[in-house]
Amino acid sequence: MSATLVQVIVGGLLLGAIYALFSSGLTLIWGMMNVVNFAHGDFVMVAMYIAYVVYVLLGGGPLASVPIAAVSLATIGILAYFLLVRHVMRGPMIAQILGTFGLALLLRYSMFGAAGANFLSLPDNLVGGTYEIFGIRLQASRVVAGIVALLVTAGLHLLLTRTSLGSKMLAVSEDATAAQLMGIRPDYMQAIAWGIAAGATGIAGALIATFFYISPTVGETLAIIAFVTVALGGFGSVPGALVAGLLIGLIESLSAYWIGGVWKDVVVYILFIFVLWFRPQGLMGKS
Amino acid sequence: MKKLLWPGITAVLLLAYPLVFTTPFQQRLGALVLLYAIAASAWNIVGGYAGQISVGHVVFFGCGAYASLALFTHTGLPPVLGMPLGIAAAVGIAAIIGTPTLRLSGHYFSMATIAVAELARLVTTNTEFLGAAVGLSGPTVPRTWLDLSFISSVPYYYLFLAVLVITLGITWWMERSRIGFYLRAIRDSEKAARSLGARAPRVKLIAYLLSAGLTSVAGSLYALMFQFVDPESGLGILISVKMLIMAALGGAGLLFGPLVGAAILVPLEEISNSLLGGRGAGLTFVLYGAIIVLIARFRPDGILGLFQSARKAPEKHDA
Amino acid sequence: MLEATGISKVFGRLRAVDDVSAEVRQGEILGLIGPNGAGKSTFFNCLTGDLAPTTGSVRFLGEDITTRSPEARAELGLARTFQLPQTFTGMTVLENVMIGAFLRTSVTAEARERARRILDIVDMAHLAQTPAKTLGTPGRKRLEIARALATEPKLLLLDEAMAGLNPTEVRAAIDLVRVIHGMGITLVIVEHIMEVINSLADRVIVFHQGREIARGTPREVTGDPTVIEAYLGKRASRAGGRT
Amino acid sequence: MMKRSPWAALAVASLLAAGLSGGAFAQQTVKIGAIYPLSGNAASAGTSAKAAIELAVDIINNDHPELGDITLAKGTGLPNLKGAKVEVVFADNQGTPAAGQNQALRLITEEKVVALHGAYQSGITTTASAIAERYGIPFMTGESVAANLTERGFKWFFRTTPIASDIADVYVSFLKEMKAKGMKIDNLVIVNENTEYGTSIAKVVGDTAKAGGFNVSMVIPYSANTTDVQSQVLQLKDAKPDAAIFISYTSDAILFTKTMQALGYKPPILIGDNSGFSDASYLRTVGPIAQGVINRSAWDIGKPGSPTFLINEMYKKKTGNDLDDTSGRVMQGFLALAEAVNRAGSTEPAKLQAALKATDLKPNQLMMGYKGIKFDAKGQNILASAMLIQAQGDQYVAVWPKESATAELKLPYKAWEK
Repeated sequence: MSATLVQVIVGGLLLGAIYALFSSGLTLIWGMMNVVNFAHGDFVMVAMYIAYVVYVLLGGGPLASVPIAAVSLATIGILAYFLLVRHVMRGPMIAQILGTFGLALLLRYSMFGAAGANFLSLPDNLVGGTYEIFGIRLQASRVVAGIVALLVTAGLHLLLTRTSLGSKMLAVSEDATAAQLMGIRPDYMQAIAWGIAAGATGIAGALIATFFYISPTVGETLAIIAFVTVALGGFGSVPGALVAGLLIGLIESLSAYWIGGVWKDVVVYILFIFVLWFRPQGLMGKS
Repeated sequence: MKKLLWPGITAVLLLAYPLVFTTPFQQRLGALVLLYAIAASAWNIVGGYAGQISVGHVVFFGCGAYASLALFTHTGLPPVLGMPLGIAAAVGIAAIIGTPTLRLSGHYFSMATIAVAELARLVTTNTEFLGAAVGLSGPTVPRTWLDLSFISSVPYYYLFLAVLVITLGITWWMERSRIGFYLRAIRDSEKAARSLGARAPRVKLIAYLLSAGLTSVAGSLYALMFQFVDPESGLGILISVKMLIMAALGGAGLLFGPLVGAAILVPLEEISNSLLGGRGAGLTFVLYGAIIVLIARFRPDGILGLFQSARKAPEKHDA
Repeated sequence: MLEATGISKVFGRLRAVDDVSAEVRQGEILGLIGPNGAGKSTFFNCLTGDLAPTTGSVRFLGEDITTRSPEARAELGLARTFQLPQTFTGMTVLENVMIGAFLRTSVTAEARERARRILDIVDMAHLAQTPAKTLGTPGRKRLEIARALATEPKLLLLDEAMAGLNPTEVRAAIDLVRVIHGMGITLVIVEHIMEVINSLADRVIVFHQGREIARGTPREVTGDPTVIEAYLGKRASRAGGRT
Repeated sequence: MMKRSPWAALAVASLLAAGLSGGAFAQQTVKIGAIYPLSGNAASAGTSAKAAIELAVDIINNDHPELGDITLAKGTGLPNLKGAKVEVVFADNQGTPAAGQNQALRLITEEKVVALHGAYQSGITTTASAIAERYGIPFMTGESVAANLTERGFKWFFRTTPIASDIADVYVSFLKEMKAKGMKIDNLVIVNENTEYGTSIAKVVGDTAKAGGFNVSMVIPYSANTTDVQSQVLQLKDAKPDAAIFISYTSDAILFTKTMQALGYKPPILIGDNSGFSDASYLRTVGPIAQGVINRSAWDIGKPGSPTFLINEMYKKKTGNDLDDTSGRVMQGFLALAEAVNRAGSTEPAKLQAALKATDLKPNQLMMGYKGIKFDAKGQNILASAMLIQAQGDQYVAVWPKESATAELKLPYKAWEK
C-alpha cells in the first residue's frame, strides 16, 4: 500500500470520527423521541461561532471554547425543547419537520444578521499544528476532534446503558406512559436528553471550528451528512453513529481519491439507499 | 348548496384576482401562489393523505422542468411538449424508487427520499446532456405562441389555475373514493388497514405515482414560466422542503391545505424579500422561520386543522 | 376451516412457538390461553399473517395461506382485531368501519351503508359521526370488532378483546361475541380471563413456553393437572379450588 | 369547515400585494436596480458587491476630484441629467433563479428602475436578464462570466467583465513567459468546483493550455461546498504538477489552503482563479498560509495616492476589508452603466441602449485594469482583460504583466513557509 493511500485512509477515518462526533447528538434525539432535528446543522454552526467569539474575546482555544459551547448549546437545546419541541411532538410528524426547519432558518439568519455573511476562521496553530508520523501527516486539531469523538460516543453510550439516568431516559423513549407510571417525568427526561444532545453538538461545533471555516450557512453543508450518518447507523444507536461515521468518512475519502471528488457523495448515497433497502433499521439499529 | 358557498367564493376570487390586481408583480405573485399550490397539492396526496413524508419530491419536479427544457434544447420543440415526457419520467422513477422505499416507515422513508433526491441532483450536475452545472434554458425570445413565453403573468396565471383545478379535482375525487379512505387509514395504522383488506403497498404506490406525475407537471410549468433550470433550482432540497412546508402550514391531508399554505407563504416570502431583502441582513428568512416555528408550535395540524377540529365534536366519549 | 400444522416461530435464539398445530372447525369458538409470553400471541400473529412462521403451514378453506399477506387473508374471509386497538384516529367512527366495508365494495355510498348496518349491530350507531380519537378503550375495542365485521369475515380472530374492560363491559362484550357467533361466524379468541373462555369457548388450546400443553373443552382443560401446574397453579392453589 | 380560511388567506395575500403597489417616486433621482445574493450560500460575495455599489453611488453622487479621470467622480450626480442623483434599489436574489427573476420584474415594474445590474451567479443573471430583455430595459453585469450569457441574441444585455476565454489567455501567456524564462513548466493540473463557474472556466482553461503546448495531466473536479478536500489534495500531490490552477468559491478555497498545509503539500506555482481567492475573507482567514498564491484579477490597489488606492481606502473604511476583484468588477460595471445613463442624457430605454452601445471608455477612466470598455454586437466588452496578482503579506499586489506590475513576482509558491 502506498503512503498516499495510507494517508487517504487515515484522513478518511479521522474525517469519519468527526462525522460521528457531530451526529451523536442527532441520533440521541432521533432515537429517543423520534424527532428529526432539522436544525441540527445550525446547532453546530452556533457552536462554531461561540468558539470564534471565545477566541476573539479571550484568545482561548478549545480548552475554553469546548466547555462554553457545550453549556451554551445545552441551554439552547433545553430551551428549544420546552418552547418548541415539547409542543410539536404532540402533533403529527410533519409538525416536527416544520418546527425544527423553522428553527433552523431562525438560527441561521439570526446569526447572519448578527455576524454577517463573511467567512471566518480560527488560526491554524490554535491546536498545535501538524505532525508527521511514519510519513503520515496528522493535523493535531483533527486528531483531537477524532479522540473527543470516541470519548463522547463512549460517554453517551455508557450514560445510556450503565446509569440510572440513562435507563430512565430509555424507559421514556420506549413507553412514556409506562415510565410515567413508574414515577419518571417524561418531559424532564426528554429535556435532559435535548440538553445532553445539544451539549454534545456544542462540543462538536467548537472542535470542528478549529480546522473548518465558519459561516452562517455552514450548518447546511454538515446537516445532510449527519442525517445520512444517523440513518445509516440506526436511529438512536450511538455506537451505530460512530461506525457509520467512520464508514462514510472512509468511503468518501477513498472514492474521492479513486473515482473523483464529484462522485464521492454519489457513492455514499448509493450505499445508503442499499443499506436502507436491505437493512432498513440501519447498521446497528433495533428492528 | 351551502356546501358550495365557500368554494364558490374562493373560485370567484381566484378568477378575479388578476383583474383586480393589475400590476405585473402582483399578477406574477398570484401565478406563483398557484404554481406552488399545484406542487404542494401534489405532494399532499402522498405526504398528507397517505402520511408518507417525502422530503425528496423535488426529483419529480425536476423531471418536469428538465424534460421540458431538455426537449427544447435538444430538438427545438416547444417546452410544453416536454410535459408528457416529464410525467412519464416522474412516474417511471416513482415506480422504481417507490417499490423499495415505500416499505420503509416514518423517518426512514423520509431519509431515503432525501438520499434519492440528492443523488439525482449530483448526477444531473455531472451530466452534460442535462446541461450539467450550467443548466438548461428555454426559448427566451418566443418563436410561436406554442412556446408559451409571455411578458405578462396573466396567461400563466390562468394556465396554472386550470392545472390547479384539475389537481384539486383529482385529489377531491380521490379523497372520496376507496383509495382515499385507504390512504388515510394507512396513515393512522398501516397494520390495521392491511388487516382490513387494504392492499397497502399497492395503494401507497398508486398515490405515489399520482403525486409524482402531478409534481412533474408543476415542474414543467415552472420551466415554462422561468425558462431556466439548473441542478440547484430544479433538484435542490429546498424545493422539497417548500412543498412540505406549504402543505403542512395550510393543513396536510386536507384538500385546500396546500393552497392556503401557498397563499400565505409565497406572498410572505416575495413581499418580505421585496421590502427587507435589499438590506441584506437575511431578515426575510428570520421572519419566514419565525412564522413557521409559530405555526408548528401553536397549530401543528396546520391552519385549516383548526376548522377541521372545530367541525367535529370535541368532547370525550365513554373514556 | 383453518388448519395450522407444525407452526414454529424463532426469534434469534428464542423459540417463541414450538411445533404447534391447531384446527378451527366451522362454526365453533376456539380459545387460545396461556400465561404472558406463552406464545399464544405469536401463534395468533402467524395465523393473521403479521408474522411469517419459521416452519409449518397455515391452510384456510383449503388454501395454503402461509405466506399470504394480511390483506389477502382478509379477502379470503379471515378478520382480526388487535390487542392494543389500532384505531384510525383521524377518522370518525363510521369512517373507521367503512374501511372494513370497502373490502367488499368499491363504492363509497355502498360502503357507508354497510358500515351503518354494522354499527347498528354493535350498538354504536349513535356514535357514527364521532371522531374515533375521542373514544376510550372499551369504545375502541368495540370499534375494532365492528371494523372486522364489516369485512364480512367467515372467521374472526379476537386478540384479547376483553383486556382492560371492567366486569360490566366484559359482559357486554361477551354478549356481542355471542351475537357475532349467532351470525354464523367462526371465532378464535385469545384471552387470559378464564371467565370469558369458560362462557364462550367450545374448545381450548393451552400454551406454555411456546408449546401446546393441553387441549379440550374448557372443563377438561381446567381439570388437567399439567395446566394447573403450568398456568393456573399458583392461582388455583391460592384460591383453594378451580374456577 | 375549511372554507373560510382559504378566503381569508387570499384576502391577506391580496392586501399584502396591494400594499406593494403605489408609493410615490422621489424626483431628481435616477433609479437603478441591483440584484445580488444577499442571503444564502453566496451571501458573503453578495454583501461585498452591495458595499461596492454603494461606494460607486457615493463616487457618482458626491464630488470626488481626487479620483482623477474615473467616470463621474468629479462633480455631483449625473451632469447631463441636471445633476440628478443615482439611487440604487437593492434586491436579494436568495441564490435562486426564480427569486432573481421575480425581483427583476419588481424592480422594473414597481420601482421603475431605468436599468438593472447583477446578479452574481450566472444562472440567476440568465433569468433576471430575460425579464429585462422582454421589458426592454438595459441589464448590465459586471461579474457573471458564463459564456452563453452573451450568446442569446439579447439586445439589452451588456457585460464589462472578462470571460473564460480572456481569462484562459492570461494564464497561458503567463505560463509561457515563465517557461521561456527557464522554469520547468510542462505539467499542469486544474482543480475546479463543479458548478457552472468552475466547470466552464476549467474547460476553457484546459483547452487553451493544451493548444498552448502544455500537458494538462489531470483535471480534478469536486463538489462545491464540500466538507473535506483531503483526497483531492492527495491526488494533486500524486500528479506532481509544475503549476496548479484552482477554480473555487470561498469556502472551498479556504478549505483547500488549510488542507494543503495540513498535508504539507504545495505546488511550485499555485494559481487561484479569482472568485474564492479574491474574497476578502480568503486572505483574512488563510493569508498567512497562502503566501505567494497567484490570483487572476483586474483589480490592483496601486500606489498610495492613486485613484485605485483611494477607492480601496474608501471601501476599507466602509467595510473593514480591502476591495476584492469580484466586487471591483461589480463596481466597474455599475460605473460604466451610470456613465452611459449620463451620456444618454435621458432615462428613456432606447436612448440608454444606444448610449451603452456607443460606450468607449479608456483605461484611465476605469478603476479596473481593463484595456477599456467597448461592447460588441452581443454586448460583450471586447477590451476586458485581466492581470495576475500575488498574495504578499496581507494583500494582493499586481505582478504580471510587467507593464501593470507594482511588485516583484516571487516564485516558487511559499504558502506557509517564511
